[in-house]
Amino acid sequence: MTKTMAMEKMLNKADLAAWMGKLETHQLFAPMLEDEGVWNYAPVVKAADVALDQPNTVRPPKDFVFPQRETLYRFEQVRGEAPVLTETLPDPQPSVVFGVRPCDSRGLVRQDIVFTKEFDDPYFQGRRAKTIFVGQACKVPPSPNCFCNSVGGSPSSEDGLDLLMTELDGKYHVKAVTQRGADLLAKGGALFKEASASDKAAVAKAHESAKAHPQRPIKELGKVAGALKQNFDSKAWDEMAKACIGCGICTFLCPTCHCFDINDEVTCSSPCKGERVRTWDTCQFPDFTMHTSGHNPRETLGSRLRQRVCHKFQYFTENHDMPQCTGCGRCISLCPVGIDIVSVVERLGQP
Amino acid sequence: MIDVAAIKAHAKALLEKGTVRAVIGYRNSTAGLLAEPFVFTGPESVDDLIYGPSCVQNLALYLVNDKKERAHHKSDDARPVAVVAKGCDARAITVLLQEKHFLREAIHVIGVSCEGTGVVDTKKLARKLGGKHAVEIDFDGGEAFAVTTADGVQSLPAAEIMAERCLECRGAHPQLADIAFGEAKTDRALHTPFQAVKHKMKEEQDNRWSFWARQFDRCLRCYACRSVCPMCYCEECVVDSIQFAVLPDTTAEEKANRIKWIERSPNRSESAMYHMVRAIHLAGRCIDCAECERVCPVNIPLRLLNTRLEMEAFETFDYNPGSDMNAPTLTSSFKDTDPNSFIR
Amino acid sequence: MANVQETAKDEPGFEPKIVAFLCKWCSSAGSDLAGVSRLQYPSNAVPITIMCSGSMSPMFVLSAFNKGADGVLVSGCHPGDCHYLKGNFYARRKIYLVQKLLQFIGLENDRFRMSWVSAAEGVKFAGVVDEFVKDVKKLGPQTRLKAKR
Amino acid sequence: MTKRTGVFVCHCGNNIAATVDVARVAKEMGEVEGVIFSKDYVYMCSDPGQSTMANAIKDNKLDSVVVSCCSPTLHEKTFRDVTEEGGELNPYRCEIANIREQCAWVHKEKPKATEKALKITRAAIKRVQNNQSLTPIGVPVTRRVMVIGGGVAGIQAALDLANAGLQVVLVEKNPTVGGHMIQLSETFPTLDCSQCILSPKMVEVSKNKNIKLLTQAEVQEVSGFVGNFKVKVRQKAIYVDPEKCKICDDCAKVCPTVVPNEYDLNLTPRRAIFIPYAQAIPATYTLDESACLGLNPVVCGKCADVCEADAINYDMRPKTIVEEVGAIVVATGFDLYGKENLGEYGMGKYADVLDGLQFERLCSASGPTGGHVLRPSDHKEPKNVVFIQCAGSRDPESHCAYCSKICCMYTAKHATLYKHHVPDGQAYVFYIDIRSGGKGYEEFVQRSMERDEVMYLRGRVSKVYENNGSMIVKGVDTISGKNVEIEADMVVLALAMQPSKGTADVAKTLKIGRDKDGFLAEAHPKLRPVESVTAGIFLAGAAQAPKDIPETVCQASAAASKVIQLLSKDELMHSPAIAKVRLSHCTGCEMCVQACPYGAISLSGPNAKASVNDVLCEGCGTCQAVCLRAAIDVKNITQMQVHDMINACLGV
Repeated sequence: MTKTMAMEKMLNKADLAAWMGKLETHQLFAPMLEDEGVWNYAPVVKAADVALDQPNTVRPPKDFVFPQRETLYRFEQVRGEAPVLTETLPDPQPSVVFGVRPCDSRGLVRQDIVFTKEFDDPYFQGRRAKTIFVGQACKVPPSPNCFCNSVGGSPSSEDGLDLLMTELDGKYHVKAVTQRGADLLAKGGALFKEASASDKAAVAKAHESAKAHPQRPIKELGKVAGALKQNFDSKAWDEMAKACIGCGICTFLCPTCHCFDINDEVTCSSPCKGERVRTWDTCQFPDFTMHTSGHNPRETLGSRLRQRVCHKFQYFTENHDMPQCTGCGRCISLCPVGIDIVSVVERLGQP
Repeated sequence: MIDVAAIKAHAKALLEKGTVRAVIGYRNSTAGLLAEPFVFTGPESVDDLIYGPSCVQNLALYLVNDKKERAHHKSDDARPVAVVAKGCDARAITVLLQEKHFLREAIHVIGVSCEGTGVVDTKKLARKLGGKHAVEIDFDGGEAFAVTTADGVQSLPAAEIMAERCLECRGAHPQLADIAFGEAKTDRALHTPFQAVKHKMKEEQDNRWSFWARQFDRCLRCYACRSVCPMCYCEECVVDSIQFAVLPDTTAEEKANRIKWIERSPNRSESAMYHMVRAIHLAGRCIDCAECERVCPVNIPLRLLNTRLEMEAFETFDYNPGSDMNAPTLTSSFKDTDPNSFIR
Repeated sequence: MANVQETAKDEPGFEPKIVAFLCKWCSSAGSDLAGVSRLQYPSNAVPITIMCSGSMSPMFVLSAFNKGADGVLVSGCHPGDCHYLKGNFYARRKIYLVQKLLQFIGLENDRFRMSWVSAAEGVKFAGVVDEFVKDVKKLGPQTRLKAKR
Repeated sequence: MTKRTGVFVCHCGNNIAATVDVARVAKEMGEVEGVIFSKDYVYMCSDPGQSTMANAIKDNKLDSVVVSCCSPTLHEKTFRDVTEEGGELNPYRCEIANIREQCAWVHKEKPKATEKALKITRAAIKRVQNNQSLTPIGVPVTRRVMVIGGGVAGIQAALDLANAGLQVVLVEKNPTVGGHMIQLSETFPTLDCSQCILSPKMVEVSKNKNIKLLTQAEVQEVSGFVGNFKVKVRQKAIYVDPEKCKICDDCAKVCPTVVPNEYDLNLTPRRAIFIPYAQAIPATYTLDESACLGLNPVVCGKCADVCEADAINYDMRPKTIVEEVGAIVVATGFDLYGKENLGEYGMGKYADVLDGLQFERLCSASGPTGGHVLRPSDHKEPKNVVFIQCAGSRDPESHCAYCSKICCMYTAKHATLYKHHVPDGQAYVFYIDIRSGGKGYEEFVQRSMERDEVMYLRGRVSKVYENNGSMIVKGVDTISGKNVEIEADMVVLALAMQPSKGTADVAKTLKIGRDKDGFLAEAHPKLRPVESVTAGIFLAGAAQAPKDIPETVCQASAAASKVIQLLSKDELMHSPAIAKVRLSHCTGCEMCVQACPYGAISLSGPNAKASVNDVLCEGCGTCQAVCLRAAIDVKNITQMQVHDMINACLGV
């Protein structure tokens, strides 16, 4: 998204609902409590109920641009005739997603690279163009397993966002990062006051203090890729993966993971009719790399753990000059058996 | 109280003498409060072995994984493997033995009695602590857990933060064990088994459907429930999207002829199929370790679903999974007196 | 497609789609006898002859509902009359469990039914189908487990 | 999956075509993936129909065939033979879609029936496209036969089989063979003496080296399958050694217990040790355990004391005998309809109301009255005898719905015999219809009316009651339209025939079906009237349906010839549609091993995976449903095929 000159405004917390009320051209989403301990993005039904300082969502916001299931096209073939393919490019209603944590928005930056840089994915781009992400700077790490600082981010990073909101004593400091963020801000009209110098100073201070909270450390980020490359054949991978159960939690819930599988869902066999569908897949499933021959190059849990860690900290860094991990800590907190990517990197990703 | 030092000493002795290949147990995790399953292979590594209320995982799973790994590495070390087993873990091992997944002599069961202890439910604990973050948890006598937070150590009544399945456990003392630790305490207050299922059954059917539909809608299909289940040891699961179990003599025809019972799409109907197939396939095999429910990142009450048929097994067919490794399984047996009136 | 979860029941002209799994030796033969006797019953139930009710995998039931069946009927030999000695006893236990599970997740009770129909019970077969079709009609289309297609 | 499927839709004249739009079925099936040939034809099973099919298979190089027609029980074999012989294609590449019994005949509305026929046919196509070519498995056969029941049917079957060189085990529940026929006096329409024609056959049974006779024996358990049955028979202890017994009657003379003799329909007494009648086979006395004072020399022991041959042994115990046989003939016969059900006719209330068999004994020279027709109550000669036909038959409301078939004839015989015994007496017959189809039958009835002046009254009897010491039969003569009251000295009821009491148990043990009236069910009412639905088990005699002696003998010989045909080869062909294990998926959990009804699965190989015994497996698929890993399937009805059929039925 094109950056524009910084526009910084102040909004009374109480006026958040009023601002939302002026955004009727967009569908609004915000984190809602879905079940005990489970926050997830849901459509805003009552703006007054929206609270933006809750723990992070279980599902990252990547769903909005890379949904778990995407129909690529529909097919139909009458016998003896050529198959007819119907495009199903997404045309979603424009939407605004509130409460996006900076780690997750940095995840979107990585999704952008995958789906735009070398290959144009019209499904992703179609959704990305219609979705505005409003960030929520963290005051304290929302999880004990946060480590955004350690992977080049910060609790107030603007990467990937259209707007960044920072809570300051009953008020939000709202900064437009992109033009469409600024346009969204403009819709609030008089609800917003220009941020004063003292407001700006307060925000800078809040950002500083958030960054100062202790987080899980990775000592030398710059040397991780090289170290992992060195340790590719280490026996420690198998040892560290002993507890791994091979589920898809770490990757499905990762804001940067983007692997998918493509299947044909046949809804009628004659005439042959159905949809070609893309669904999330994960390198942690044993069938991810299964060959038709029966050979599986990543049959063991250790080799799959290595793939996950190396992709994030070595291969992606080598290709795009940034780690693919943004330090949200989901894979650590939600792992059923306590596999800890920070410990793994500490052990095998340090010189 | 469980004498952790005695468990450690036993494990150490086993590894020193070389009578077992490895000891599957628990150690502290860097990721949070709960323990991490670990495979101890050297006597010195056993220093890290722990046992406490944080040891929630069912280690029977690691026997299954161990078998897979040994097959992969074509290991020929024929020595048994030792495993720390709570009551539920031991029941799971019994079912696996009943299904001939291992030979009895290939496993050395280090039984740990949960009578008087049980393990923690982190959600209950979080509720109890109201925002404070627990960093450590241990037994505090037979009735309480000692919980450490930033504010220090506090003792909480075990019954209030214990996992629901532990409160309803019908076999807290491992029946299958080569050696057992912990006291046999029989006056432990138990909840009535299957109370959640029975409560749910009283609801109107339409409401029950709304409830489950919401759960199936939320399912991520991360398959953590399947992956954590010691009974889900099939070479290939019904939800896998490709022919997975392949032998050198598997024909191209067989590979091509995979039945797609369930689509990979994470929507209501497909997730409902997935969870129901799992429930049906667990009938008479689920030993209520409730790991599926614990690991679900979106809190789908899978224990509620899977214990529904366990209730039938127990109450209708007088079948108690994990109690007899020599009995025929629930669905490969029948009685003349099985219910018949539901049939027209 | 829109979620058709809560369609109004008792749709006029609703013709339920029913799959009837019949064991080859009793129920399919009983159904043949109904034919030979020219008994009339609704055409909604499409028969699939399987070797024995004992070969009735729960997957068949779940899959039929997933593929849009409004009702599923399983019919076998009376207890003790199984051509394969005891296949129907295994079926009885398994089908009981499947039925309990379906009811628990909230599928309407009348959508899944089992019956014993012997080779001599043409009249009973016609009656079972007739009654089942009537009961399923009352429930309207099955939307709960049906895949959106 | 096959790529060149052919579909043949039969009109069955108008049987299918009247309700199913067969042309539409043929047209739409032609559009199904993989179908390259589709045709409807008026009679597929006719010669031209069959050659159309054979030629189409060859000309179009079809690799799979569906015939949409009647039930596979009728013509699956026909069309598979055509596929193999005419079409030169493996017969298992042919499947039947039943659109007649399960569709056209049970629905009226053409569009709906057609829709259903489309689904049924499509499902069959989906199935056949994944069928494999199979070859039947040869199984060695046991060239021995068991015949259950020693009445005339069993005797005839046993003799035919034995004379063809097969070993026969004849199992009879009673102490003697002969069944009900040996109780008869004369037989219609020739009036030859029943004992005179049956006794030689009974003797032949006892003399024939190929026949092993087990009397007082009952079948307990059957396992195995066609060609290789294992039958457990329990034989009661008879306490008399038949080899030693000289039939001198000394034992019976001293026996203190007297009980009614069931062989004379309880019209005479017998002792606890007895011979049912002089010609009994085996020719031996037998001790009735239930009547004996205690099988204990301390209590009685008189018979043993008096027996010079030392044939009596109280220590005999029941035996369980296991017989291995290749085929079984079931000839368990009939019993008369329970008299207790016919109170309105005074049965059981008045001594002189008799059933047909009792009347036979009264006429018999060896019977209780030495061949004179005398009333049981006062041993006087009855002058007015009323015969009531259809006593219990043809009465769907309160008794049996079916016609017992032989009563018209035997009543005419009874009336004739009565007139021969009591020329000045009057015989009345109440009837509904006279059914006298059969060689010489109608003439026989006419003779009884004309020469013997039997009075035939068309109508039902409402009741038999007593008035001033005499029996009154109250009925209606529908021809004259008048109520009739006859003062009768004797009333004879032509009771309905029903399957013998043991038939239900035998059917259950053998796993063969029974019809709604309890008679044994034949595999096909017209084309396979002597076969049960279970391969290797055959039916003969009145256990299958009411029938007279010539018909019974016919069926017995027919069953015997079926068995001879079956056992004429050294090997039987076992169906190859059996279970197959997918070793890649099997984990060796043993659930299939536990569930298999035939013990056909065991664990084997280095990884202890399931392995199916091809000969023991019957292809029921119980294993398939208990396997959690989809590691076992029955060939040609795999889970994959059922899955595809479900989709076809639901239009997916």
